[in-house]
Amino acid sequence: MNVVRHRLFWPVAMLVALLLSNLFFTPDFFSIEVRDGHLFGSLIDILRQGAPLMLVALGMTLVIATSGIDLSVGAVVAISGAMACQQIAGLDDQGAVGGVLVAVALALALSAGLGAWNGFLVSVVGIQPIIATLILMVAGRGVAQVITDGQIVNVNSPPYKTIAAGFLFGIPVPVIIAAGVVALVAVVIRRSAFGMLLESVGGNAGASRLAGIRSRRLIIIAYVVCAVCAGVAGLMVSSTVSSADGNNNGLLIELDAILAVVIGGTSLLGGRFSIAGTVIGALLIKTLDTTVYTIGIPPEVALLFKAVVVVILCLVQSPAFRAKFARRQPAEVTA
Amino acid sequence: MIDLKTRPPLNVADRVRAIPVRQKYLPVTATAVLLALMYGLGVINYPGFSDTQIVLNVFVDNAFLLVVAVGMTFVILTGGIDLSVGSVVALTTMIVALLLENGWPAAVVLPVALLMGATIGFLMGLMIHYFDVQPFIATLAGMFLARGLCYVISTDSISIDNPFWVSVANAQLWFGGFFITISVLIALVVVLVAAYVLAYTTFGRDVYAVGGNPQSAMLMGLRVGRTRIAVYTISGLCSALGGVVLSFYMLSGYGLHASGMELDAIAAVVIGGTLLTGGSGYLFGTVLGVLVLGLIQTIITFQGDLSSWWTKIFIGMFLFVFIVLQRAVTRRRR
Amino acid sequence: MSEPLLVMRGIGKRFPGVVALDGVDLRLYPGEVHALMGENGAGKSTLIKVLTGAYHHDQGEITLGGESVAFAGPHQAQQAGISTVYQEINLCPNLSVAENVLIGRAPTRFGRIRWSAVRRRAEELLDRLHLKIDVGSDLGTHSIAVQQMVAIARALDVDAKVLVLDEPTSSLDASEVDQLFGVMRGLKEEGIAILFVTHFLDQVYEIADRMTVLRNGRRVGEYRTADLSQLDLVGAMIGKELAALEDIEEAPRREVAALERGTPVVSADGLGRNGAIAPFSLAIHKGEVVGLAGLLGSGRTEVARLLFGADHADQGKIAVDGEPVALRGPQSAMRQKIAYCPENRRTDGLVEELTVRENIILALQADRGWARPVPRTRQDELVARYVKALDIRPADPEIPVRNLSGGNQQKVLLARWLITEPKLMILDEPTRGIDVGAKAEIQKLVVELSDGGMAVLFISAELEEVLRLSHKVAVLRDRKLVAELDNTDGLDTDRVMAAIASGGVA
Amino acid sequence: ACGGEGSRNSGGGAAAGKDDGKIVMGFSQVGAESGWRTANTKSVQDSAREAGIELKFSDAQQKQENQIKAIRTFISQKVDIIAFSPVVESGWDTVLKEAKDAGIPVILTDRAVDSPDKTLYKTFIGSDFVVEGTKAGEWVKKEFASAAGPVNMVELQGNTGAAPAIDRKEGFASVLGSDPKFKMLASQPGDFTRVKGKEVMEAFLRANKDIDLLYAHNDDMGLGAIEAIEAAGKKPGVDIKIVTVDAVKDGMQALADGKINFIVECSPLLGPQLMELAKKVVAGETVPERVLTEETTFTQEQAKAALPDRKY
Ligand SMILES: Nc1ncnc2c1ncn2[C@@H]1O[C@H](COP(=O)(O)OP(=O)(O)OP(=O)(O)O)[C@@H](O)[C@H]1O
Ligand SMILES: Nc1ncnc2c1ncn2[C@@H]1O[C@H](COP(=O)(O)OP(=O)(O)OP(=O)(O)O)[C@@H](O)[C@H]1O
Ligand SMILES: O[C@@H]1[C@H](O)[C@H](O)CO[C@H]1O
Ligand SMILES: [Mg+2]
Ligand SMILES: [Mg+2]
Repeated sequence: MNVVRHRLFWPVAMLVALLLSNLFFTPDFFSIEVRDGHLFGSLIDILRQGAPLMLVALGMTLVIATSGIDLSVGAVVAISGAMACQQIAGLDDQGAVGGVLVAVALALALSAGLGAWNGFLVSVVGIQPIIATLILMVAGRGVAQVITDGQIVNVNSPPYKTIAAGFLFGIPVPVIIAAGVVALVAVVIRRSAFGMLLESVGGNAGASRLAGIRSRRLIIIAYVVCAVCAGVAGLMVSSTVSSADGNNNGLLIELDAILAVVIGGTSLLGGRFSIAGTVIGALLIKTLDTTVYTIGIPPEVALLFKAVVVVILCLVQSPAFRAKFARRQPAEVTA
Repeated sequence: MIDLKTRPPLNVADRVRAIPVRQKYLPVTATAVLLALMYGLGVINYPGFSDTQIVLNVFVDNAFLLVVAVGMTFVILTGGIDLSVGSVVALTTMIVALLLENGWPAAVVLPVALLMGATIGFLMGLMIHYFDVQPFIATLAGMFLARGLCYVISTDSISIDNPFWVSVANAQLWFGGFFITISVLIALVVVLVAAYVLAYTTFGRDVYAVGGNPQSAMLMGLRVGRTRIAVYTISGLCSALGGVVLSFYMLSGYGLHASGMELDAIAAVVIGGTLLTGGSGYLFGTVLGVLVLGLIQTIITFQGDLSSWWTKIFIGMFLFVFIVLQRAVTRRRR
Repeated sequence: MSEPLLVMRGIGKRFPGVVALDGVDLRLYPGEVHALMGENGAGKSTLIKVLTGAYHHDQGEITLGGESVAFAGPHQAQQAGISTVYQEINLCPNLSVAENVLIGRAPTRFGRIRWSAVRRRAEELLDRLHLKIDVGSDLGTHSIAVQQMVAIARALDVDAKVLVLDEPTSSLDASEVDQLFGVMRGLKEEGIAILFVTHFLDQVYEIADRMTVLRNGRRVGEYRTADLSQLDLVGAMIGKELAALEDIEEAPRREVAALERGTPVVSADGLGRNGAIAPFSLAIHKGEVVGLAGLLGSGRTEVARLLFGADHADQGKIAVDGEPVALRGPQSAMRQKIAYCPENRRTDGLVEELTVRENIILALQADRGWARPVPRTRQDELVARYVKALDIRPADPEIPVRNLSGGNQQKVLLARWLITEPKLMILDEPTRGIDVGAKAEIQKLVVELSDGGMAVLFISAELEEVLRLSHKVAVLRDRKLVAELDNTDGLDTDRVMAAIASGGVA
Repeated sequence: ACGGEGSRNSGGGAAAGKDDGKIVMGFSQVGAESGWRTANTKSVQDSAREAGIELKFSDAQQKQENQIKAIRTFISQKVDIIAFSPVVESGWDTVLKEAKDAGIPVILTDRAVDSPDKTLYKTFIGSDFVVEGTKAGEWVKKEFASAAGPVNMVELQGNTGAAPAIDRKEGFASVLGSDPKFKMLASQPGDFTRVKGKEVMEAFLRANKDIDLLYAHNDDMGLGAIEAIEAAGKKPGVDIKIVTVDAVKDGMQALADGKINFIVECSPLLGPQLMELAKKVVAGETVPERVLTEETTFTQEQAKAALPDRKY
């Protein structure tokens, strides 16, 4: 009873249902094998492929908590990958860890700068977030292509490759990175007062100002964190195929990220947010994609399938819907 | 006791209050002025830009966007958002093309297409109102659904050769050496009707009230649910009509038509001075917003030597400069 | 008496974790003013929302004119002739005053709204309340008091059988209350039943015929006003005999002489803001309570906001402890140990979805910055202390503040600023919407705080209260500070009124 | 007649350098969605410069409506000739009629339009995507001729709805679809990108233990899939044979390295041919209605030979 009432019950239930439906088509879907000391298996694939989305959605959660939104994350994914790959491609020794680290640092610094730009437009200039970040969404892919001169930049760098394809303690590196960043952000946010102040600003900006909260700074930080998360995701995406494609990397990831955040129970109106929810939301979306491929849903109906799942999920999560259709015994209340 | 009636006039206060009234129109005015500046920029820089037909072409080429943006204005005024519009436009072109291809008469196809759009909008409205699904998500689902239906119909594009459609598409209304198309007329009529509805009807005012504060509107006894469902229905209808207009423009149905148009429509509405939080804005602003987007495109084509990526950066820069200037003009002191 | 017009029987309403109403009965007769009384959180507003269909009740039955009704929402209630002014002003700030009065029933011709008629009708209605404002201006540009009047005007327009007023007078001054009562008496004569909620006992005895008293979501009883003394009423509301009421009534006037006026804690010199308030000078000393008096819209809130840096002053200087300071915003005011409890708690004060604890801790935390969280144990300790001291109910710090009743929300706001231990506390209408008991507590608190050395700027629409608490009263009129009166023996409400009226000392 | 420099400021006419003898071409490109497209753009720009043609280039950001807008703007600018790459076959009649009425000739590149009125454009230069699919299919048929079968195949399609995706699928299926020996186990869109190609291939590999052949609608997806195959511990080009379309440099490299088995060329280098045709059309000469791009196919050996002079 109490489990069912939990905020995340329905997303989790949906996730489990999707995974189980895979099992039906691919009997060894749940099997995880160890090869050369590395974990392999469909579940591991989902985690690994879901890592970039999880990161982007994580950053998006913070921005949404401020009652903002960031449409530019896809462009930042592209820019960050372009920057890193272009940098590495110019190295004499692409295998040098030092050079790769510099490239990674540059890419992330650039991402942070872009996040600061978004935050500046939103909190200082006062532009509505959707439009403020639309600017970078449009221009950003251009920027990525300027960096790579419109080409797909290939790199041949084992250290860079590790970001997406490496293993540590048998676990894929991207999974470790994503888990690490999620844990770091979650701890910093809940251990410090950042989360609460963010929720306050998102919940009631005017009142927050009168309570002395420096909301500008907080909002800028949120956008910077969001962009850096997208930047890390950009490294992963470009590292998977050892090349940066300014035009296609991270395409439409903003929609999936927002969807993940909302599925996880964070309201787009701002205020209260749930990082755990976002993680589940991201996994759910990635599982949905995988399911389409593995159970062989024809591409023509794949979108329809996605729409149906989203609608069902929204409806079962809606208390109003459950009250109307899944009438259960009246809630017990204690005074 | 003090009699309030005998209070002397509030001189300072009067002045304070005099400003807000005009302030309501400030965003729209700012957009208009900046648009004029932008046009001037084009005329000075590019030969041939001053040709009146250039301005008319902006209307000709953006009639469908204008129609869609009108629907979006209703939704945004209530504080909502509709991401499904682009897909519904595409689905409409697809259905129109399919039905015409199967020999249905134009007089039947038209209402069927419009009804389809309105129905999708209506269903999303139901989800949003009755089941408290956030508009962004409900309409995102609508977006997937409509785009998905396109591909179910066909992944290929279907061309339209119905004589009525072709003649409407090719008709040019000439006056004094310049022309517009029937689509432009349709768009203008839609704009006028919608502006009237927003300003002069009970429903229109309910839209603003719901956008101002839905909770209050409910307690004031307004039919919030009906209003919200209606705006999404209207948006669906406008999208379908926009789709019909686009099918005149393209003479084809295709699942990839109008991709990303939702962002153009939202941008047009917001550039026109309407607040995404709802409750404030004018339809005239939306018209200006569409013109701004159209003019940016025209200027870039006139420039003619931008690479693909610089094109993107330029569009972004134009948007940026425009929005920041608009912001600077309308910014209120506090 | 005739048949009751409206009967609510056995009404039950639960919220998660709270039973807000438990088998409540209410009867309303045509042509009576019926007061609904109870402490903060007793369930008054909830009962009203159940009546109008804004909430769906779990149990009970409602009959109107003998017929059983169940409204799906306020719209249906309105159609059935129940017109309501809710406690928190529920209007649309983005629309004009005229529209707010008439939206939903604006006169039309062929579906076209007749705007001139709308304006005319709105002016007429506001005129009944003697409010003269530009009905074309946006509602949001007006003060709470004006908005309250607009909400009332809106309710008056309906061809109603039942008029429900949930604390309509909380932000009105004496003369406006009089206007309202005049109108209410007129309606009563026309046979309309009026349900009236207020925390001002005097007003109840002035206007109400009968009353229903609620306590903890249960009905204590139904009484004729004439049959129940004020003391018994308070007893019924609170559930025990309470001397608090007498305490306030007889609280001694503040001794001006007792105060040493050295360097002021905060002093304003020629401080002003164009279009908001004319330049004024005001000094507030350690341990001093300065009251601000004035009609609504006279600029009291503006004074408060300038002193807190919430608005930017475009002229004049502020000094704290004699040192000139620049208040660039609330943060810098907080650095100077100035606190501000705004009058509009819903929009300017609380973050509704945060918990009681988080709301209380908010200012303290903001001051420390996000990187230095207040340790949880310290939070719990502080919060527990103030929940107890201010008797915040329910006493669960982990529920969203949204779920608290209006009065308890106000206390949360007070607690937020008290824990920052300010040198100057600015209280803008802190007692609005607070029940007698709590009001007495807050007044006592103000006295204690100032005795402990805190300077207080106290704003209230109730002159009596201002006079009772203040060492000095500053009088505002038309956005100008027109007089500063020491609270000596000679000062009474009449003299303050006279100062307000004439713009100087009488 | 007079120098090209002065014409801009000479005022008067709306024409952008109309009478200075220099041909002005308006070119409407679809976008920059792939390396192929970028090479195509570059080829057009470079050859225009070499041919002394003034190019008005407009990028449509993947939207047909933007292409139409651009063409309409070219018409009002009174350019001498318009060229464009329509991604979609249908929907061009109205604007082409406007061009015709304005007396501006049009050349289609890369993809045809389905208009029944052939007078709306002068010529069409480009590849035939269906033929590309057919070529790929025929190679597969030959390659597995001696295999006992069944041959298990998977396919990475381009973006759902995109013309090259539809046609390449169709051409491939027209060769192999009727042969029961060849079994298409799975076919999903990889959106013409490496990342998506890899991701989808990973799913294919999990769901299907035994894959003999991968057909990717372009090199990029094939390159992504190679990564997936290698990560799964298999040898691309050996354990799983791969055939792709495009022959961009990276693809050719993989082909030469033995990771891809066969590539059907789809050349983006239309520029020189286009400029030549443009000059002829403006001069009033007659040109053939259909000009095919010079294209070939590559085996691994041919790739090794061709690789050194591959420019894109
Ligand atoms: N939306 C809600 N969710 C949960 N609890 C609520 C909600 N609204 C009110 N309550 C609770 O119901 C009880 C009654 O509240 P109500 O607002 O009716 O009190 P009230 O008598 O109007 O008090 P006040 O005089 O302070 O306005 C309180 O305990 C309050 O905390
Ligand atoms: N009776 C009135 N007639 C016209 N305008 C009024 C009246 N009362 C208030 N206003 C308007 O209300 C606005 C707000 O005033 P302000 O915030 O200074 O009020 P205040 O003195 O704090 O009063 P309170 O807090 O009691 O509402 C001003 O713009 C003023 O024009
Ligand atoms: O990769 C390319 C491009 O995507 C282009 O659209 C045409 O065909 C494909 O081969
Ligand atoms: Mg109440
Ligand atoms: Mg005030």
